[in-house]
Amino acid sequence: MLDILYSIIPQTLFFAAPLIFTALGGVYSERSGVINIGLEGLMVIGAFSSVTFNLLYADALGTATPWISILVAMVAGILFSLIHAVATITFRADQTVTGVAINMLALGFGVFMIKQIFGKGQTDFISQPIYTTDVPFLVDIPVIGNMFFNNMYITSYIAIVLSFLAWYVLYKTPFGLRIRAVGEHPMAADTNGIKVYTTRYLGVIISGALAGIGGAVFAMTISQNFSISTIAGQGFMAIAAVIFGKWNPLGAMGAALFFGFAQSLSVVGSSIPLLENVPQVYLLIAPYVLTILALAGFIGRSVAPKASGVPYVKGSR
Amino acid sequence: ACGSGDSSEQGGSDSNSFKTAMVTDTGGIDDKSFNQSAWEGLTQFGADNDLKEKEGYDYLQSNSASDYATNLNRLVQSNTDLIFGVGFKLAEDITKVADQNKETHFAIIDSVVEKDNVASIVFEEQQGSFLAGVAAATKSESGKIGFVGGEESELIKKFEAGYVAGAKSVNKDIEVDVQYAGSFGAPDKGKLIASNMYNSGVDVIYHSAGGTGNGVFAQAKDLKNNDPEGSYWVIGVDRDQYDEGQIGDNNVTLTSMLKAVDVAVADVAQKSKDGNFPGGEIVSYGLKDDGIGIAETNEEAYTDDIKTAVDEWKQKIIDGDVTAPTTDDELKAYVDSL
Amino acid sequence: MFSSTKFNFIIPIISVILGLVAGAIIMLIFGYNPVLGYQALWNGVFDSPFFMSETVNRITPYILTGLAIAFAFRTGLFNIGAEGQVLVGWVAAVWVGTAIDAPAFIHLPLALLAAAAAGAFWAFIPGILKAKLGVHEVIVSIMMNYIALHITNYLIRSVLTDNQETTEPVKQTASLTNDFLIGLTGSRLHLGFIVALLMVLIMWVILERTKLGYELKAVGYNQHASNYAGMKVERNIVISMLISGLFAGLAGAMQGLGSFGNAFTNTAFSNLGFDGIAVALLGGNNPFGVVLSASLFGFLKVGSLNMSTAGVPNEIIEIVIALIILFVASGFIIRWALLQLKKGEKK
Amino acid sequence: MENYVIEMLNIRKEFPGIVANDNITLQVKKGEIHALLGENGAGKSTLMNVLFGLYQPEKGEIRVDGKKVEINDPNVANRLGIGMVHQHFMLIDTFTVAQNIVLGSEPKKGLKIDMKKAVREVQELSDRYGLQVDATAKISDISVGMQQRVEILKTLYRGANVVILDEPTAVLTPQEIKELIVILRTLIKEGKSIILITHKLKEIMEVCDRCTVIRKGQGIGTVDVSETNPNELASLMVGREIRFSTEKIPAEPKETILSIQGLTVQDSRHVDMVKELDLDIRAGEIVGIAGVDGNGQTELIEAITGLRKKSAGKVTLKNQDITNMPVRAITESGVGHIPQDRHKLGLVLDYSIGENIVLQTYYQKPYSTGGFLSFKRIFDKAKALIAEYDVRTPSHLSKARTLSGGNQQKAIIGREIDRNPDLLIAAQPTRGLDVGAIEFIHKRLIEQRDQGKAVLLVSFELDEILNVSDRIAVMFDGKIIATVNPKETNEQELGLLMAGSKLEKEGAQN
Ligand SMILES: Nc1ncnc2c1ncn2[C@@H]1O[C@H](COP(=O)(O)OP(=O)(O)OP(=O)(O)O)[C@@H](O)[C@H]1O
Ligand SMILES: Nc1ncnc2c1ncn2[C@@H]1O[C@H](COP(=O)(O)OP(=O)(O)OP(=O)(O)O)[C@@H](O)[C@H]1O
Ligand SMILES: [Mg+2]
Ligand SMILES: [Mg+2]
Repeated sequence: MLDILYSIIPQTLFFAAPLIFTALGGVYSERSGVINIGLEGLMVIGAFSSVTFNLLYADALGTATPWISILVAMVAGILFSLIHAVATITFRADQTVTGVAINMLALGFGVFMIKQIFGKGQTDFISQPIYTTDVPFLVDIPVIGNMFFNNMYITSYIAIVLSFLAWYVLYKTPFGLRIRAVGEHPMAADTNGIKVYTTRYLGVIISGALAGIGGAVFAMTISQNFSISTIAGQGFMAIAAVIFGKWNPLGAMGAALFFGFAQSLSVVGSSIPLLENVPQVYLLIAPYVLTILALAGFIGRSVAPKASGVPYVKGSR
Repeated sequence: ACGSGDSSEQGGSDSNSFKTAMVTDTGGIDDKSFNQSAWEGLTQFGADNDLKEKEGYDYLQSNSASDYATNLNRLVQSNTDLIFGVGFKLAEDITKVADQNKETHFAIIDSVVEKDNVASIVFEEQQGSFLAGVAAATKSESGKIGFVGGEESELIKKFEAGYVAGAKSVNKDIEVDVQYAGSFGAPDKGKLIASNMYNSGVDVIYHSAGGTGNGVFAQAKDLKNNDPEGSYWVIGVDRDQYDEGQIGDNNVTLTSMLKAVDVAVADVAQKSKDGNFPGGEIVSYGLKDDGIGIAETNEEAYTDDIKTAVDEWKQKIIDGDVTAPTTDDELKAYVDSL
Repeated sequence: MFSSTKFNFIIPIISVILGLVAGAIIMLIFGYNPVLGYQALWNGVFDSPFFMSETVNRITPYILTGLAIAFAFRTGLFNIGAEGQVLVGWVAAVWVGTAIDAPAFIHLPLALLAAAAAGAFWAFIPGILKAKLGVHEVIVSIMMNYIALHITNYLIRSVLTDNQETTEPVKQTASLTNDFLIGLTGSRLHLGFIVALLMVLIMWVILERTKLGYELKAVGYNQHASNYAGMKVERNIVISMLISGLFAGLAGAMQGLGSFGNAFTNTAFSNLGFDGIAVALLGGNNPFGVVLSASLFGFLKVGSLNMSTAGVPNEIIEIVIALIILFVASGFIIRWALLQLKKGEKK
Repeated sequence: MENYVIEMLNIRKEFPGIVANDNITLQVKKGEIHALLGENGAGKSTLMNVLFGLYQPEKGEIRVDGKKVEINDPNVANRLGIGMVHQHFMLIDTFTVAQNIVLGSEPKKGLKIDMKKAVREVQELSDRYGLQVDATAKISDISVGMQQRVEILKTLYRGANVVILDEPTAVLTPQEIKELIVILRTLIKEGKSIILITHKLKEIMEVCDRCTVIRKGQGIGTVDVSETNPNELASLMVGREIRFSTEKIPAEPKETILSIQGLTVQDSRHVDMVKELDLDIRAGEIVGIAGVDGNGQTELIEAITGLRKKSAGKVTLKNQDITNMPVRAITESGVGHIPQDRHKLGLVLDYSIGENIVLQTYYQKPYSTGGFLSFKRIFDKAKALIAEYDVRTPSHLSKARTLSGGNQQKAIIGREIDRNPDLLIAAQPTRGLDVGAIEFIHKRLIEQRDQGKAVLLVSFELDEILNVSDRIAVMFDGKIIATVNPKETNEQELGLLMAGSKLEKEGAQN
């Protein structure tokens, strides 16, 4: 039993990390009142830019490469998210439409650029991925050490720490209060002297940064290359995590961990003797069915920020 | 209408105007897999015959399943003499298009289409997989090896059955953990499965899972990075995946099951150009004709005892002493006979 | 001043032009010849009746997924699950198309009905969960997409075939293909487009002319007022999803009984459903708008296949499509710019 | 030269297709309460939004303390000491009082909001002006009156010198209005100036010093309140004579239409809001329910109309048991309902006004046959009602959202009355409307009574209750604690009853 936990927990964490980053971004964007269906595309950009950078500069930068690649992806995510921001906030474009366009644009752009840079439709493996490590000292704690500190990606810890940080910022700082205000009732925020547009821009930019990181983390730890199918649905799973987590950073983290756990369980499950003869298809759909059951059973109604999806036009009502 | 007009102009032209082309599946000609390999074959064929790209040999890329028929037809209409469909996914469309264009020659890779103007190119993957199993079982210290498949299908079953048979041939008691990811494009799932297998003591994993296999490599390399002395091996598929296994000075790719799509494509193209198009035939490539092979690139890992064992079984297969199984039933019969 | 209906036409047209211009600029930057590229794009469709028919075949499912999503949007729901509904509709149609013997006038409608029912059922689950428990339909639909992918693959491999990737072709009695059309165009042009256009009319009639449409839209706009007016809010949410799923299921039937005539396992999503979101929104969630935007989509997708003959990577078209959508969505700014221009003229 | 804090000179503000403010001038003296009066849609809110920096005027000049200023942002207004309490509250439901108030100028401790300090400051400010606000309460949990004080606190927290209140009393109960007036006086004492928008002439007479009247976007002039009377104000504003107390012949109640016995209803938090209530309404009478907001009036109406489940009791309409009928069946059995919240319940704002006219009947003949709608018949009906009820709208195809509240209300009333119900329930039917519109609506209600209908009127306006009702039931804590004859009572007595004190003369029903 413990053995199963020893393998499930680290797996859950590495699987969930990219989703956590991205979902946190989604929380910030939607909390500021901008729906971001484009998370998938922003992850694509993150994966594309980090892999490209890693391949081009690994020789020069050595083991620092993956970390700098993640930063590059963050910047790329920000730049790309600005398209979403300008269109939805300044040009009052429909947020869902723009998000869908971002997804198509990112994939087209990423693959196009890979062909320009490397002359082929998918890249080689990066030579400087992120590796797991044991956490010194903590790994020696009995039981717990093996579960939580053995062979772990630092990015998983960062994701979790960041979730708490994101929660703190959203609920304890002036900036967070303003983000939430703008997403609930932009006109009220406006009359309080808050710059609604700026705040929303920041919300979207944060989502770009974090989704970029999410895509990069996926690429640096899991796929280790980039192709048209590297990011295939993770962004949508992140959106699901945002809603599942009721637009709360910690909730989103919990939801992402739940997805990771369910996936890992379905893999472990197939080697548990009891489940050996269960048709494969049941295990494949198990994570998704579990999610629906969890939603129906315990989570129920989740209410989006009131003004999310609605462009703010100064002076209208 | 344009197409047919052209054809009457060019009709009856000399054999030098031979034109061949391929339609990729959704992978594209740089998928590091059989599309790429097929394109390399065509390019080789072009070089051998002094043909120019676009004029003598060409390809069309498909982005989705809906594109196959469109692309096949476009090539028909531009008077291509021999059209390759790369991958079993094109089988249905080739069947239909070949039916409507009896004058044009087609070749389908990895599937069988029974039409007089279609050559079916298949590979004896079970043979190569058998040898992969032999190598894995010889390499394994734990007595546990793994197989990761993309989606369960007849084709992938050939890999699995051959692999298990090969492994059991060497070590009758070896445990083979077989898992399917349900997708050829889910590296995260591949990594989960690999992580789980290595955790449970598996030390060699053979993958036949496309992009999902990337996750298997990622996991093996990660473990290797933390434990350079440990045994975490991957056996690649289709082409030599040595590069994918490189990590610092180590390499986790034990070997790869090679499928020489390029050889087959060049061969069929040449035959066709020379007027020996194997229409209506199933052209099978196996160990015998180097259509299937096993990589020996990782000299450090691929030790002599493995090489000896593999060569021994290879000979048995070529000689027909052993027949590698292709299905669960054949596998069962084979294992029982051991 | 432009009237607002004029804007509804002008903005998409300007957007398409802007998108193509942007695509040309990108081609120039990367050293491709945009004239040749777009020529190839055009020829890719209009070279021969064959490819024009191919394009129609391609447009057909886009219309239906576009309708599916537009219908949901119009009734206040976001059906991001069209993708899964297409898959189950596809397999259901092929199942009926292969497993049953019946005369065509029964077989074909039955197969279509099966697809519609399967799609509707797949949408029913997020619908009922939303109606009864308030669970957000987007998240359930996303999950249902994955479940559909795995289950249809399983059905094809283990139920419809004996471990094969592809099913038998559907029987001629259930096929949408038609010898006359094939003879006419030499292509696989099938009767699906008639089904799709019929659905366009049906959607328009439901939404604009029926009691049901009045209720569904009212519930989408304001559940409290609908309740006040004695409408059954929960039931209407479910009905909206059912109708939306029905359209998406039929899109699957177009593939299964028409373009492909069979079903096969899928490694990844077909993207018909996701593209349907763009089609719906580009078409202003209006059934007739959906026909136009689906046509644009089909045209660009088929034409782009030919662009590699001009040496241009066809990802460029993905970029162009995305940009067009962005421009249409940002219609406000185009409208504003046009008004400025008008004002300038007057002065 | 006079000492003005605020001067808005020759302001012009256009919206697409309409001039909302046309050359309006408003001058506010230091320390005065200045009323701004005008019909619905006259342009009052627009003018104030210009002053608060939400709209930019096309023409005109604004001076604060004699200095010309440019206010292009609420921030600028705040800095100039101008605060505004909007007609529709600008509060975030999910935030606490203190969070709402400090939002935008939060006290900080390190990176964190110093919530303790915020709460303390808000509490102090509240105490100083006697506002009695709980700084830690969540907005969604406090009453409308309390929310309004939060809005006032918000302006004070930002150091406002001039406070604009846009129709603050429309949403308040009489008690709350009294308290508000006390607060306004305190503010003046503290040296603030106030601009007050209201449709209630009585309030203007009571608290204001001067009054500026605008009509259809144009300034009509400014008068000293001490030198005018309600009648003059009303005719200035509307441009014609207005009659205040509605004339009506005595009621002739006939058979019982609605009978409620032992009704108990819970709210969404499962608290009993209506407790074993009994009430009968007869044909040809208007029963007014007086009571302070939150004493179960909303739940009572929702229960009668089927919008809310009843936990006990029986409701009969014309001797037919409608207790457990669904909404539609109740509607069809003869109940008309003018809901309290016209935006939430009464209208589908994104439907055209024409479509809204058939919200209750769209499924019936002749509008619907075999499931298909006849828009010709629907729009014919709509056009007829629009004309009959004087709904001012560019066309029956205009979205309901674009109509002013008064016109929205007229459309709803037309719709409900036109169905010819035996029982007409009118909840707060004149909230936020100008005197002209109020007069119109009162007439219609009485007309219904005269035609032999039973009318149930719920209102927080004692004036309205006293004027329109034939019988007044006072509701307190979920029960009818007294039934009085409007001719034999007065605001004083009603006020006491509404506060829960029992009537001296027993015999009033419980
Ligand atoms: N955002 C807007 N867009 C377009 N027109 C507007 C807008 N706001 C107000 N108007 C127009 O300006 C006119 C004045 O509106 P305003 O809200 O100032 O009236 P008001 O006097 O406050 O009415 P009420 O007593 O109902 O509050 C209205 O007739 C309306 O048509
Ligand atoms: N989005 C809009 N577009 C055009 N006109 C508008 C819009 N919103 C409001 N108006 C106009 O503003 C005027 C006043 O609106 P407002 O909402 O203040 O009405 P009201 O009578 O105060 O109603 P209530 O207080 O019940 O909401 C109306 O005449 C309406 O025509
Ligand atoms: Mg107003
Ligand atoms: Mg008003």
